[in-house]
Amino acid sequence: MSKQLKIAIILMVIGALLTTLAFFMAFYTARVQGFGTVVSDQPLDTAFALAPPSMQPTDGIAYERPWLSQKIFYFHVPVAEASFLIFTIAAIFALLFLLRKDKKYDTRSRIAMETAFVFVVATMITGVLWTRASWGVWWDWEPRLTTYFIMMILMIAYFVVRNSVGDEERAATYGAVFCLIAWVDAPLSFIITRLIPSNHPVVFQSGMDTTNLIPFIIAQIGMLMIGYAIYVLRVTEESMHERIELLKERLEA
Amino acid sequence: MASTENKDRIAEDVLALDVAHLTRKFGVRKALDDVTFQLEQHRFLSIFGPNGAGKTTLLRILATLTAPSQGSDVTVLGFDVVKDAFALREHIGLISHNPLLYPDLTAEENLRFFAQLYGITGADARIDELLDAVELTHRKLDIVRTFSRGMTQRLSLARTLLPRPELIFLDEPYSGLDPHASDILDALIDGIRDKHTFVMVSHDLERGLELCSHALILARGKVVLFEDKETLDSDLFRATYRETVGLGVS
Amino acid sequence: MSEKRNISSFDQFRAILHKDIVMELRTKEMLTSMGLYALLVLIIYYVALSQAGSAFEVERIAGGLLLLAIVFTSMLGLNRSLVHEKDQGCLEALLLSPVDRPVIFFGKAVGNLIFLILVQILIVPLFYFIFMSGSQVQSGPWWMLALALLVGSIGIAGVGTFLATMSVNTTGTDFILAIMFIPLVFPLLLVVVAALTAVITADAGYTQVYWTMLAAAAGYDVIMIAVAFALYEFIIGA
Amino acid sequence: MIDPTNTELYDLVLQDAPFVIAAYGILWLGLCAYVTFMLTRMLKMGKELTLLEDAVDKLK
Repeated sequence: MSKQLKIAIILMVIGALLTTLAFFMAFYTARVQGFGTVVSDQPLDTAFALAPPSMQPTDGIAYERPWLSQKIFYFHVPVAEASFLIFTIAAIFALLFLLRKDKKYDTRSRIAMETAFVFVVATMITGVLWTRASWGVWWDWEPRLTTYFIMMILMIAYFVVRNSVGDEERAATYGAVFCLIAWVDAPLSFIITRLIPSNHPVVFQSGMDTTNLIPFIIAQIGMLMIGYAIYVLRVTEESMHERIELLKERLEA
Repeated sequence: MASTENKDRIAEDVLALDVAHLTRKFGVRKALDDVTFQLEQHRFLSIFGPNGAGKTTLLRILATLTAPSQGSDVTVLGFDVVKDAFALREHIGLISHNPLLYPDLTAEENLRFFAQLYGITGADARIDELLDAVELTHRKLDIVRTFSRGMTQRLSLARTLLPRPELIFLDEPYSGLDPHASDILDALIDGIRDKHTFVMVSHDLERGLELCSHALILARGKVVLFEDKETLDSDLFRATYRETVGLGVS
Repeated sequence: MSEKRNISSFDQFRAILHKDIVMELRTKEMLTSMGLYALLVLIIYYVALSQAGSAFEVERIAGGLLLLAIVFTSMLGLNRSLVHEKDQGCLEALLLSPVDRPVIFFGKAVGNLIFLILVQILIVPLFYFIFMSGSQVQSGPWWMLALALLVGSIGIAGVGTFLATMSVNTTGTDFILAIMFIPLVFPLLLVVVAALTAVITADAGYTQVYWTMLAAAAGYDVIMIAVAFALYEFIIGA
Repeated sequence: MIDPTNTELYDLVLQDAPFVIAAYGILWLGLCAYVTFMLTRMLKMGKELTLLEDAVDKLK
C-alpha cells in the first residue's frame, strides 16, 4: 500500500470524526443567536421568516422559525463549498490536459469531477430537506437552487458525453472542453445570491457568532479531508485498473 | 506548367519527409513508438502493417490532422508539422477511401468551394483543366450524388490536385473501387508521379509494392523495415510482411 | 499559366457559408424538417392549452412557448448541419486546407443562424394567429420582439454549433446534443423569455425590464461565443 | 452543557427534527456506501492484479 493511500485512509477517518464532532457541537455548544433571533425593529433578513406570534418569548426579540432546521447548515454548507472547490480543481486539471495532452491530467480531472458529483448530490439531498423544513416546500426555483441544479445536470452531461465517445483521447478532449464550459456555472451559482435578492441565506454576510463559526469550520475541514481521501482512493483504483489492462495486453501478445 | 504562384515553391533539395523520434502516446499506450525515417522528394512511399499498427495515425500526423506527442521532431517539405501546420497545408493533399466531396453539390461547385478555401484566383480555368484531365467535363454540372464510385474517386483526385500540392497522401485509395476504376486511378497517379511525392497506406500488398519506390513496414507502432525498392530483397520483404501482418502473400 | 494565391479568412468564411446555403436550397432538407417540426410543436401547444379556459391569460406564457418551439426546432437543424460535414469525410478535407479553425466555426454558426431566422419568419406569425389573435393586450412594438428573438437566436446558433461539433462524433447524436445544449443555454432562455414577455404584456415600465434582460442575453452571447472561439480548435481536431 | 438559550428554544419547536436527522443520516450513509463500494471494488481488483502478475511471471 502506497504512502499516499495510507494518508488518505487516515484523513478519511479523521474527517469522519471531525464532521461527527461538528454535528454534536452544532446542537450542544452553538448558539442560535445571530441565526436564530433578530431584533424586531431591525429590517428582517428574508432568509429567516419569523416564528408564529404565539411562540415569541419576549418583546423586542423574535425567534426565527427555522432555527432547528438551521442545524443542517453545519453539514450542508461544508459539503456545498467542498463541491465548488473540487469542481474548480477538476476544471484546472481539464485546462492542464488541453495544454499538455497528458493522460494523467485527464484521469485526475475525471476523478475530481466524480468526487465533486458525489458532493453535489449530497448537497442537493441535504438542501432539499432543509428547504422542506424551513420554507415548507421541497423545491423552490430561486436563483441559487436553480443554478446549482443546472450545475448538477451539467455534471451528469459530462459523464454521458464521455461515455458516448468511442475513442479514448477524443473522449478526454471533449470531457475537458465540456468541463471548462460547465465550470462557468460554479462561480455563477456561488455569487448569485449576492447579486439577485433571493430566499437563500447568504453565509458570512451578516456575520456569525464564534460558537457557530467553530463547528462550521471543523465540519468544513472534515469534509475537505473526506473529499481528498475519496479522490486519492479513486486515483489509486484507476491506476490499478490501468495496470490490469496493461498486464492483460501483455498476456495476449 | 510554368507557375508564378505566390505560394512558396519547395526547393528541390528539401527532404519530403524528415521524421525523427516520432512518438504518439496516450497514457501508457503508444500508437507510434520512436519512428525515424527520411524520404526525398518525388518518391513514392508505401506504408504496410497489420491493423492497429499505427499506419493511419502516422499518415494523420504527417498531414497535420493529429499532433505528435512531445519530443517528436517531424518535418514535412521543410515545415514543422506542429509549428508550421498552417503553411504546410498549402502543399499537401489527401486522397482517402472517403471521397471528401459534398454529395449535394455539383462537380464544379465542389471544386470551386475548395479553390476558394485555398484562395486560388482564376479558378475557372484550373477547374476546367482538371475536369478534362479526369475525363469528367461532361458531368461538370451534375451533382456528385449521381456519380458512380469510380467517377467520385476521379473527382476526388481532381479536388486533391486543385491547389497543386507537392505531397499527396493516399489513405487506402483502392478500397471500394472496382478493378477498372483502380486502373484509372493508377494511370492518373502514374502520370504525375515525377513531379509529386506520394505517401500511401494500403492493405493491397501487390499494388503497393508495384507503385512504390520505398517501402515501410510498421508493427506495434515501430518501424520494422524501411528500404529503397532498388535494394529491397523481395523474399526478405515478403517474409517480414508475412510475419508482421500474419496474412499469406501469394 | 499563372495563378496567384490570396488566402483570406473572410473569403473562406464566405465560401463555407455560400456552400451551406447552396446545399440547403438544393435539398431543402433542414428547412422543411425544421418548419414541419415547429408546426407540430404548435399543434401540441394547442392540445396542452385546450382545457385552459377563457380566463386564462395567454400573454403571460406566450414568450416562453414561442422560445421553447424555437429551441426544439433549432436542435434538429444543428445536428443535421454537422452531419453533412461528417458524412463523406468532408470535415477532413476542410481541416486539411489552410483554414483557421474558428473560420469553420463562424461559417457553420452563421449558416445555422440564417436557417433559424428563416424558420422563425414562418412560425412567429403563425404562432400569433393561432394563439394571440384574440388577445386584448396592447403589446410593445414588433421590432423589440424581433430584436429579442435575434439576440436569443445568436446564442442558440453559437452554442449549438459548438456543441453539435462534439455530439456529431458520439453515439446517440441527438440525445447528446440535447443534454449538453439545454443546461448550457438555460440562462439565455431565462432572460430572453423575460424580455419577450415584457414586450408582449407591455406592463408599465416594461422597456426598462426589456433592455436589462436584453443586455444580459447579449452578455451571454458574447461570453459564450468567445469561449467557443477559444476552444473550437480543440474539439474539431480531436 | 447545553447553552441556556437553546434549551428554551428546543421546547418550542421540534417539528424540524426529522428533516435534520434525515439530512445528516442520508449524507452520512451515502458517503459510507460510496466508500465501501469503492473499497470492495479495489479489493477485487487487487486479487485480479496478483492473478495476472503470476500469469506474467509464469510466461517468463
